[in-house]
Amino acid sequence: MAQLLQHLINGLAAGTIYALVALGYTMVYGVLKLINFAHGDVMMVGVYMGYATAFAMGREARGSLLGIAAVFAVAMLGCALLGFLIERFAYRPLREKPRLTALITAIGISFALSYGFQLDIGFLPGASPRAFPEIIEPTEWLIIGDRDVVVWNWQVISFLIAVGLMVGLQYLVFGTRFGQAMRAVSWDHRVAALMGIPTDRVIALTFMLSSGLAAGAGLLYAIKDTSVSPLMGLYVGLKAFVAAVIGGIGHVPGAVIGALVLGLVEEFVVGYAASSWRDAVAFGFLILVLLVKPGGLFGRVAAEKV
Amino acid sequence: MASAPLLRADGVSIQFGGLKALTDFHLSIQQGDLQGLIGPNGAGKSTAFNVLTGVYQPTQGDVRVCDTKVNGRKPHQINLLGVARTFQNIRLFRALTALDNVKVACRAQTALHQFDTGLVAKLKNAGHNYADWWRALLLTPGFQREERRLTEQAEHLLSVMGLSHRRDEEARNLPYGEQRRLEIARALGTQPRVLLLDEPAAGMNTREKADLMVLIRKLRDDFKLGVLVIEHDMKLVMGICEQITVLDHGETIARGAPAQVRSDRKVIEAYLGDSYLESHGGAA
Amino acid sequence: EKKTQPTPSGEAGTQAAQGQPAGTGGTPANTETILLGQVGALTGGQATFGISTRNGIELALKEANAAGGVKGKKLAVKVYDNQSKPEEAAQATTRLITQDKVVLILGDVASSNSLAMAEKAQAAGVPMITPSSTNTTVTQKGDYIFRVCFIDPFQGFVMAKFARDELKLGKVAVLQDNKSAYSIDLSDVFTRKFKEMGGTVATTESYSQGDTDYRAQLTAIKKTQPDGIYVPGYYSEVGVIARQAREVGLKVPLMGGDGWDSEKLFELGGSAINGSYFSNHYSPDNPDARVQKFIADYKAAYGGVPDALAALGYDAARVAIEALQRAKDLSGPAVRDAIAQTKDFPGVAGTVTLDEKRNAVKSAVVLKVGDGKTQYVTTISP
Amino acid sequence: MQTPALPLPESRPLVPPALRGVLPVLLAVPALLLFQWALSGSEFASYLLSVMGVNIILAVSLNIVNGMTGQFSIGHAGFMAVGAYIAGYASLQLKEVALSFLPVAASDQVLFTVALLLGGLAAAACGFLVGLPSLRLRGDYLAIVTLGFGEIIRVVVQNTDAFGRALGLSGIPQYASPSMVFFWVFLVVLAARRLASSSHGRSLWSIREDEVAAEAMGVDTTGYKVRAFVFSSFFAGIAGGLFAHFVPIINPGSFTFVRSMEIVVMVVLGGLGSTTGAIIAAIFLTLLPEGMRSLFGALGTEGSLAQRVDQIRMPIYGLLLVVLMLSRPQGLFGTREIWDVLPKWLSRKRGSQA
Amino acid sequence: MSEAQVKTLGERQAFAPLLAVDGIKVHYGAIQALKGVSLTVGKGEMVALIGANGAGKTSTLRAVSGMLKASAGRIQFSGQDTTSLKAHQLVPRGMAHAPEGRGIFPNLSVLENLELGAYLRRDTAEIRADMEKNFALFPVLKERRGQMAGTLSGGEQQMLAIARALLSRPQLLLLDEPSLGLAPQVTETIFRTLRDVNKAGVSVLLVEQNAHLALNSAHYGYVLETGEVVMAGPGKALLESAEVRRAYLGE
Ligand SMILES: Nc1ncnc2c1ncn2[C@@H]1O[C@H](COP(=O)(O)OP(=O)(O)OP(=O)(O)O)[C@@H](O)[C@H]1O
Ligand SMILES: Nc1ncnc2c1ncn2[C@@H]1O[C@H](COP(=O)(O)OP(=O)(O)OP(=O)(O)O)[C@@H](O)[C@H]1O
Ligand SMILES: [Mg+2]
Ligand SMILES: [Mg+2]
Repeated sequence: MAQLLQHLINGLAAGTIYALVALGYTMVYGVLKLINFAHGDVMMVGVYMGYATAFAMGREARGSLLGIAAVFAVAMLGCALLGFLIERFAYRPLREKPRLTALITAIGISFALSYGFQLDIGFLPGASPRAFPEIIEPTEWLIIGDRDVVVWNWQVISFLIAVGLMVGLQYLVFGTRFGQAMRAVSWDHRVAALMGIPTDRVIALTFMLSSGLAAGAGLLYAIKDTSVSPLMGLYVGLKAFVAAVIGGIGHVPGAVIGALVLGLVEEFVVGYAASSWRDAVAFGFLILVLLVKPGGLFGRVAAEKV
Repeated sequence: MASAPLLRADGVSIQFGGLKALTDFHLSIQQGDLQGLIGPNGAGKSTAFNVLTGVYQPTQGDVRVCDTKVNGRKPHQINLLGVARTFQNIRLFRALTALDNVKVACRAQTALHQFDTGLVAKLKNAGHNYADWWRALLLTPGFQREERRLTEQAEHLLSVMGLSHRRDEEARNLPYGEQRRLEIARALGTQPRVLLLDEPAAGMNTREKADLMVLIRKLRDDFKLGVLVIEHDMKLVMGICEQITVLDHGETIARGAPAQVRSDRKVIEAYLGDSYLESHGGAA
Repeated sequence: EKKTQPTPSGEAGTQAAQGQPAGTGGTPANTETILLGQVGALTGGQATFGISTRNGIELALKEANAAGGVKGKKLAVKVYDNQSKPEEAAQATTRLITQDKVVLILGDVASSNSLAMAEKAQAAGVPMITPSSTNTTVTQKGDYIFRVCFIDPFQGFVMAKFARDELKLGKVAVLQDNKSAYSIDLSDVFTRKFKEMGGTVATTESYSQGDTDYRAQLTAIKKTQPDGIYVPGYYSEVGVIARQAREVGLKVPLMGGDGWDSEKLFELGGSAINGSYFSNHYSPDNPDARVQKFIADYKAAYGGVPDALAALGYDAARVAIEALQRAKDLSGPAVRDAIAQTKDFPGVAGTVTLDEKRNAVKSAVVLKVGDGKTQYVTTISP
Repeated sequence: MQTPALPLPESRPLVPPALRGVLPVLLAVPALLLFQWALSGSEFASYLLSVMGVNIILAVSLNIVNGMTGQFSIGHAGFMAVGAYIAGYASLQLKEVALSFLPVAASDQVLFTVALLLGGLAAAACGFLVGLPSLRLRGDYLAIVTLGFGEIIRVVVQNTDAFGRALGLSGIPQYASPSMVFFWVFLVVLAARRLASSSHGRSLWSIREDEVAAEAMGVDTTGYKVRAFVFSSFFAGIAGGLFAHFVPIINPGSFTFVRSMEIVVMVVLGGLGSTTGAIIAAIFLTLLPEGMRSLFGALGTEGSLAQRVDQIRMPIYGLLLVVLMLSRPQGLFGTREIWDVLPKWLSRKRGSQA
Repeated sequence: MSEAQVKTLGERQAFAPLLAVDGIKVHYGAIQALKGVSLTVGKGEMVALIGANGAGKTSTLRAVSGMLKASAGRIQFSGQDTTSLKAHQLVPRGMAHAPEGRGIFPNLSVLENLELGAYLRRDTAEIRADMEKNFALFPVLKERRGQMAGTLSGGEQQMLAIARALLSRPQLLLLDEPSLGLAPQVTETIFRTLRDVNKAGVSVLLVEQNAHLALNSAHYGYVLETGEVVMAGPGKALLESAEVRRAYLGE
């Protein structure tokens, strides 16, 4: 029983991180219909930015609210800028071109970032993983029995942040003018411009938001799993992408719920079945979901009137 | 030759959510018919086409092609039975040449006319389909002959529609009116017995419309078709159709010869408007 | 007739690259330098190991060149990346052999890649030494393939023995890296030996290289209440595993193999890794002057204590250099014969004597992790 | 405006119809033998050419699904893996077998071909399975299914002892000579071209252009999509089988999702739907990393930068993809083939020179 | 390439200038769609643009509204040079464009589509009033408020597009074939509405196939042929000209 509970908590914690990354995927997909394959790598860069900040600050960064805020701020703003640049130079010129071309530049950016960060030249970090500084001192938030079930402070924090962000984003998309503009751009950016919507700015902002979010997610992830590596974006990115699809890509709460479900499925496969089959089960589950609901759990396949 | 009608709808209804797009719709088309389907915007005309061609499944009622019930059939199967259509918003294969657009349609006729749902039949059909690919890959003499025949057939259709000079032009680069005509050529490529035209004159100017009227009649005669036209241009509809069905809110509110329909009170109220009567009332 | 390419048999005909003006192709191998080749993972999941190895080799070459080189010539090494993929390894090896015309090749860490290289090297009759591929099959590829480290079965055995005899553990759990043949091998051998010695293995869980969340596996392991956990993976994952093991409340010792050896282990594992044991090729504690000098030089050049992969890279390169010096010329067979005769070579990671299967017969050390460094515990001989 | 060429009256064809089907093959075989002879003795070129050949097969076959049919598959490496492992495993099992009525070399090649076909058929069967969901799934969702399939294959291989788990399969007899690889390259290109110019190809194009309209014109869209998947994965399987027979060891790491993406890149870079484009992109992207190696080789072997050049290749490769895509967004030839495009280029060049 | 000779019929009614298009050229890749089109629209004027398929009517509207970049020529709108402005910069200056193909957002509801029409406006109360006015004009839209716009019938979509354009309270309304696919009654409604809107002071630049209807309503008209203006004149005058009758009215 205790075990079950612990698995549940672990699964939710893992799912939370997927959720935060998946939100970024979903937002960008929402406006551009672009699977931003570089998203995971942008997240990775964000984590390194946070890492560098934490190091530059030394002991200051540990545990103090100011330190944490500084680390997050630098990483998220830095990533927002990175996202802006990527969008400006790698995606925007291809806006009127076939959709797949932007996918290729996304792959190119992904390669450049993930391989670039493996270099050990100059300020680049090198291939080997690094321990992420404990900017949030891990403490037990809840202990049941003889440490049969442990809930950590950062698990609670991440979960709350994820839920908060989800609610916030949902509000942003459906409750604000910017969200209205986003949705209009997502259907047809040419016509959106005719409504007076500055489409380029909306798209750039969406990218910045999504990239900043990725950095935040990445930091929580690094705090949770205590390490950073240049390839981290690839793995998390792929899983988060799957999560977004399970939920119905483009759908904000769907991304979160899809991610939590994925986290739980993986956790239970490992905990109660064969850990070596985890990825196969995760993808099998994905395929199953899509066969039953072709648009993901919450997504709708756009109706086409003939 | 009082055989079964080529295409028949029997009490067909369809709903989208709460919206009754089509209610108890009846229709019957024989060879040589030239019928019109009119009604206000949103009356369910295109929906009727979609039900007849299998794009939508009726919630009630049957659709029959030459007495074969085709409910639950996919559009391509219904097409193979001899029902072809055009679309309200032109849906050509935009990056293909005019000739290829028509050839795609011609091709479909050489596939097997297999509709049995039994496993054996399905396997046989699948086997045939894969074998057909082999013929293409091996470029068998029979296949080459067939391709030549397709080309000739398609070229013939292009010339019938006056599009020969556009043979190798990509469909998206054709002017609008020619795109409309290409769509008809393509539909003819499937060697239909019934042709459904959804607003063929939309976006054409008055002169082009006049040409189109002549053309539709000619097609009906030359290809021995039954034709059903949706059109908002009353001059066209009243000018060529022998029988007209009027839909409003999914219901059939009138049916009959043009003169009859034109003076029908309900039709005037729902569709034509009084001013139509004023301006066109006198003109036949 | 003479071909410019080495003949596949490698037996006859292949005179040394020395003196033989190489065909028309304009070969980079001039008479001033002797060119060695290295293929390793410099990018991708295993990059960090390839880079350590590269550093070790580079250091050995620098030393040798400072000491006057070999046969009056300078040594140089060409390093190619295999992106941790065997087909890339094979391609790079072929390039080294046929384009760069290297006299000898130093192999990769990951056994799959070394196997791919071995196949090509053997076929071309170019000797190859793998510094750290511990999979048994690598040297079975032929008589041109050598290694300067012990093999997986031995390492698995060492830890099983240590766990039974010294730590007196009865029930252990195993957590292996399913993407790594090395990890699976060690895990298999350990499990077998440990059972033979009367212990029980409660459960075997697995993860994939690159994962960072192992809580599910560890929670499952915790259920079985083991006395210890064998984690034959790479330090890049083990450090994090240790932390999470403590987090889920597993306090028993962790054990592992040479893949653990890196300074980064302490950084990644923090205090959680303290009290764990792993088998290794060498101990930095070793007071031997040669070892200490190597460590000092390495620190000076690259910063940080060299890990086992760097040490083995260094040893492999030195074994190669020493063999080149002894070889009567630089032809493939001559160099091979010279390498095969390596005996009691004093490497930093133990004394190297190559047996008739071209494997190094070496003893292993067991190290204990504590407070940012390792302590020598014991040596176990085959 | 070019005046559209009128169809020439059917004069007596140069080649009798019965011969047209096989003629290219008859011509190709001696050419390949010549090629083989020319290559003998240059190991590296042979290896590189084999890799290139496999990439061409992969790109051209993926182009059938992604380019011609307009579906979006990103799990091609999965099919390749199926072919590689099945063919490799079969060859390992057949290693000791010799067909006594044939000379040894011929017997080996026959058995090799059998193994290859087994691999191709197994991959085709998987293609059938993956193609089925295309009944319900569109666009990106279908893409995810193919991606998931590729990953599942990898996990299955990684957990199967007979396939060598993480270490992979080694010791597979190295039967695949460059000429053999290029024989298959030739076959896949021929097949793709003939498909493209046949009515089946047109049906595939029509699905890509407008599925609803294609269906209304009597094209069995689901059937065609499934067949495109089967066809394409068969050749991916063959590519995998060939790969397994010249790469000394195959392991799961060679068939990851990144590999699939690399193939997609070739197809898009070549121009979706363009077979010649896919070929040229495959050649270019295979040679690019080696070219950089040669370029950087000029730096010599001294100094720490020279030591690191091989690491710099991959980030540069990534950036180059971006630059290439930005400079030719339609891909190399758009949806056309080289012979449609080249004459125009040339004439424009000549025009600008004049 | 010389500017074509424009045949001008009759006197133009005087309006204060609002839009002046001067010799614009537009290319789609290698295809030149406009070869130097010049036209003007006055404040409160309704101008019709007719021409055969592919003549360049749509391209003209797109260039004016900033959807396309003209490769040459100048566009002036309410006294400002707007040649290089983007579409979204023209909306706040009082231009609204109901594009060819309607350009509704298929997966947004009818109401959301309409709200987007008023995207730049902040006067909530006024918007609501305008919305009601539109609903009175097109009662179907009110009925279908919550429906996904993509599932509306063709005619309903056209009404939505016009209503949406009106909601930005434009000075100049660009309409591309508003009668396309509409029932005769609705076409009349729309043209009546257009005349009302125009009377209320909104200038209209109208592209139509239905030359009869368009020229009847418009103060002034231009005839476009293969990317060039070939004829211009007051609507009624054009309608009476033999060339127009022959080419566009099929008489
Ligand atoms: N897929 C669908 N989902 C929901 N509603 C639909 C769908 N297709 C059609 N409708 C509704 O059904 C009604 C009939 O539409 P239909 O397209 O048949 O009209 P129509 O008679 O062709 O009109 P028009 O002349 O304007 O083209 C419309 O109100 C439309 O909104
Ligand atoms: N996106 C495009 N790409 C290439 N050519 C185009 C494009 N849009 C229009 N054209 C071409 O530009 C020319 C003018 O087209 P435009 O759409 O402006 O004509 P139009 O007068 O609006 O015709 P219609 O009555 O058919 O709407 C035509 O030759 C057309 O083929
Ligand atoms: Mg309709
Ligand atoms: Mg137009």
